[in-house]
Amino acid sequence: MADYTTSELMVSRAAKELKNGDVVFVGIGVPSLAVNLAYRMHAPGLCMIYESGAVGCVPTRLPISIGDPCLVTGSLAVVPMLDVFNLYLQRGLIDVGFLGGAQVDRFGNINSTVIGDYRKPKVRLPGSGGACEIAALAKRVVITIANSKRTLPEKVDFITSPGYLGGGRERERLGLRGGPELVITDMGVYRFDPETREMVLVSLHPGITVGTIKENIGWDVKVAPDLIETPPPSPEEIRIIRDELDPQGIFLRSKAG
Amino acid sequence: MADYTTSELMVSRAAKELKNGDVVFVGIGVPSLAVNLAYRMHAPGLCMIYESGAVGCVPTRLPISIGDPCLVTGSLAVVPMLDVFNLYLQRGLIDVGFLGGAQVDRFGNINSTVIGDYRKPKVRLPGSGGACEIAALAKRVVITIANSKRTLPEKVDFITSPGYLGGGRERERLGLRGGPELVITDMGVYRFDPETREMVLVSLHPGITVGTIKENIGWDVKVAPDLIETPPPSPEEIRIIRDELDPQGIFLRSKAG
Amino acid sequence: MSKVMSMQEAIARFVRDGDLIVMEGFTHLIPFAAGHEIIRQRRKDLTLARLTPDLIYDQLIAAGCARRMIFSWAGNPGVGPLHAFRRAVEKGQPRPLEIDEWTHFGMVLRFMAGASNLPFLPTRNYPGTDLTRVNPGFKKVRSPYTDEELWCVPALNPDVTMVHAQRADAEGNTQVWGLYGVQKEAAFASRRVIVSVEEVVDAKVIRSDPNRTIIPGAIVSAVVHEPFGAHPSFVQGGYDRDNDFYLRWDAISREEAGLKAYLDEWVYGLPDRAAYIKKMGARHRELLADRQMCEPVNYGF
Amino acid sequence: MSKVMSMQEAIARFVRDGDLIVMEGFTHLIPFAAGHEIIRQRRKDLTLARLTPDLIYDQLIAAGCARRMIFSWAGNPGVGPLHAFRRAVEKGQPRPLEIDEWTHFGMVLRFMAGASNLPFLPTRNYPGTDLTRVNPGFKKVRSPYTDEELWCVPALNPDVTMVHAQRADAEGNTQVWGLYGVQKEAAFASRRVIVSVEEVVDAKVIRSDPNRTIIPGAIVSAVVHEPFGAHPSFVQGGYDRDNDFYLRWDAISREEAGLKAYLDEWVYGLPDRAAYIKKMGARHRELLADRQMCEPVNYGF
Repeated sequence: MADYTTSELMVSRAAKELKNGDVVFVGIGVPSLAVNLAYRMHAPGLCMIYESGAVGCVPTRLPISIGDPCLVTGSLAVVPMLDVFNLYLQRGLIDVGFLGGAQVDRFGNINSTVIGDYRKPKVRLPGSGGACEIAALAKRVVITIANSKRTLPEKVDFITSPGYLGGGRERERLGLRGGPELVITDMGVYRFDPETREMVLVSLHPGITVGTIKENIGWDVKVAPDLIETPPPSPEEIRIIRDELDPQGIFLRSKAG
Repeated sequence: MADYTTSELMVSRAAKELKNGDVVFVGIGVPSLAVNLAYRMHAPGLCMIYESGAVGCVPTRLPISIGDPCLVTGSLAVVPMLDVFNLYLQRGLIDVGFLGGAQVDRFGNINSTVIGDYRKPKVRLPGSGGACEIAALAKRVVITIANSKRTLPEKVDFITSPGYLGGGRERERLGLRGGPELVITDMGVYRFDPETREMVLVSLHPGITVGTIKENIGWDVKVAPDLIETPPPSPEEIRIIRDELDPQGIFLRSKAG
Repeated sequence: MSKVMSMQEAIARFVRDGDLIVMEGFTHLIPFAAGHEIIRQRRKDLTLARLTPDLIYDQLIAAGCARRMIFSWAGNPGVGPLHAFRRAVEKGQPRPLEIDEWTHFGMVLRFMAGASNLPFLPTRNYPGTDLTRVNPGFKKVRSPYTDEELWCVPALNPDVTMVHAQRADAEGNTQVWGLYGVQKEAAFASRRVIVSVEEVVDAKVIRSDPNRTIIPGAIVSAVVHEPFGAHPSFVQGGYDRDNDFYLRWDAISREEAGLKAYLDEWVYGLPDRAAYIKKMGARHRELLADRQMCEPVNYGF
Repeated sequence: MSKVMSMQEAIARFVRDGDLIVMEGFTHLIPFAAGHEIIRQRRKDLTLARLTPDLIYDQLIAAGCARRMIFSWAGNPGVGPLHAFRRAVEKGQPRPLEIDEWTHFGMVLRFMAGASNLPFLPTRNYPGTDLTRVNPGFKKVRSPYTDEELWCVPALNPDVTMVHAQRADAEGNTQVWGLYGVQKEAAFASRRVIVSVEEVVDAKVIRSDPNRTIIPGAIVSAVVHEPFGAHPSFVQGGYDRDNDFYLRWDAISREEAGLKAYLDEWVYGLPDRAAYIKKMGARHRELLADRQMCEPVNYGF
């Protein structure tokens, strides 16, 4: 097996989704590492915004929470949360938002609220936070989640953050722009069919088969005709992740592939 | 004639209307002088706010405009205008607002928009600025204006800033709190009848008669049974106005009585 | 007029049983000292509002102070679930907790509507989410201009808001730098405001930089001098976030007994924050911030 | 990526005939240099939006650049009327001027709605005023919570907003202290933003005090280094308001001929702001501000 972990592969793949000049709403963990990797590799003009209000961050250590003081020191701006949501997100300035959750379904809807019934939950999850508005108002959304029947059911128990809802044009009909663009899991990468808005497998991580995917997803997922193998992280990417971004292995080393 | 001008009398009278602890929305000219006089005489806990966003000002020279830089230097806070209107005024934090205008009518409505028809004005005036919202949202409003048939008509040509509208309970019915409390002119002082909401003469400046008032107002104004003479400014008040507040006589010396 | 008093006095005077209280601070400046004093004074039937309940509300819930919670994200940031919150919601322990659930944007708008004395504010958010289905507080309004329907959230007007800040003068003119969160909006929305600060400064310090003032003394009820009052959260330029404590909270709070032991030792068992700092020992000094001063600006004319 | 360019280039590239433009700054930081360049480049059919048209729009109106004005207070502050504005409204000289009239609060909310991508914002203001009778842009909405009716104002989304500030970096991250006005809201509401500054600074100056940034580079089209670019208005910490000029404007502008002579001498007759400062001579130095520095704060962790 190559000298990189699955998490590093996910970080590398997510980084490639970011363009130079993108304004990116960053979360902690894989998203933060992906954005910082893209910034160092091919997107020096990328602008990081955290929902805590820090804009244009240059963290000198790995931020542990979205409100880490290292995001403030040396940043280009710190703004009230009212401005983050009104003037940046709702105004349409956010090109890419990263989201995760407990469940993502066939149409990219995300659940981070409850497993089971809302009033009598089997598991009470943290809730939306800023996820619902990122899903509704960012231009593009990139989702990262584990690949399993539990985490990728055909229909989520609760739509915290809207994807394409029931599919087709339903999202547009409700007046929402954008939508999920990419789902990156520990087994592969999915995009959304431009007509049906259904998740389609477009890339398999090295060593994973379509059969494995089908055993670990809650519906009979479609496979793109031009299915490829996910390109592995380059040595330079691995070096940056390990030496610069997460030298203590807080987010990534524990999940060695 | 006593050694004070009519303007100084007006400033002194307006200052007496302010209580210690009042949060006051200040304008330029007589209002600014009155507030600063009250601050030095009996209301050290008074808080001055200018619509430009300066809060708790300690001007070291006479401010020429409501956005004079001397209002910022050494102030307690400088806030965006959005906050001035939403968080201070609309929230109900402003105890007293000062207003003037080209016309004030029997029910305390103020016109600072046009003389004549709005579409074909005889005279185009500056317009509301912040006056409409101060009239609508401050707890108490103090009006200063010249006493003449032209400036005090029975009905204003245009209601820029609502007083008691048609009188009685009309203002409350529209959901507005507060309202004009006092009108200070160069001839006397008026309050509003608690039932009819009509302007009533309550105080005559020294040397002015009820007859003079009636010749210089646009309707048959009612006179309070306990009509008094406006108390003249004290020597200390005159000293503060002349030596500290307006040493160059920019606002007051030209109108010597 | 000085409003400086002890935390004990501020909570005794301004926080009542049954109040709707807010203790804001988005990861930054969370007023833990105020939270501990509320627990010590055994307030009950409180409604707790806050975007991220965080450890501070997990502790209040565990101590039995809360009846209801208004929130948008209930987790231990970067660590996992809030165990006391989950026990209350899933099992009704130590008592049932009603929940009133929004999103961050929704909470911010609710505070802003309250701070602006408006009944509601509109947003383009919320089409498609199930939150509007389970929470009848979300309502729609039709734009009188574009014939679109927009979701609205209602004003939130707390009885008391507590915030922690870097500095204030004795009248409560309060300055913050670093992350702003929603403290300003929550404070203006509130009937009473308690400010705790790292430093009570002379008014001339505040007046040297008036653009930094986020809360005016005019709306402040009490000023409490409470160094280290935000620990285990952080103060920009003061001390770092105690990430170890956030991690340890997972084990401390996993069972009711452990959490109770923590409260006995660190809250009920101590008279005030000064005793808490003393008990922390050397850890306190490890968290102190490095110096990285801003370029000063000229306010002259 | 540097966006630094001359005012001549910024106006040529980003301001077009027929645009809805905003030049904000409430008494403070009024972008006069940008206004003069628009006059020099003879833009026409502009809609001018601004709370207080002030001398800057009086000059644009006199120069025949404007077709329409959106405003809330049209006077020469502390002096008297704006004569060119009145001639245009009362007599149609040099051409008729449509007016779209609000109040300060209304204008601020219109910018905020535009900046938030909302069709409108509600307010408790406006019951009883005749403004809602003459301006059909005011509309009502019923609160879905309290059954009250509230007046609303519609979003305002300019084509270009021009602001002047103390400093920005080359990408347009812009910092202001002293009076904020509505520059932030107007800039976010706008399709394009031109920032002129007293000083273009290294990004590390901006980064030393991120809470002072009011406009992020992400929304800025052009950065113009334009010292004294706000004269005759003022820059906190830079130079005082030229009150003599505001007083003199009354005489200059009272008749069309005098105003034309002013424009010929001080606008058309000069290539740029550098020439304007040179022509001002010693007056320029008399206005420079004293030093009154703020206490710096610590951003370390």
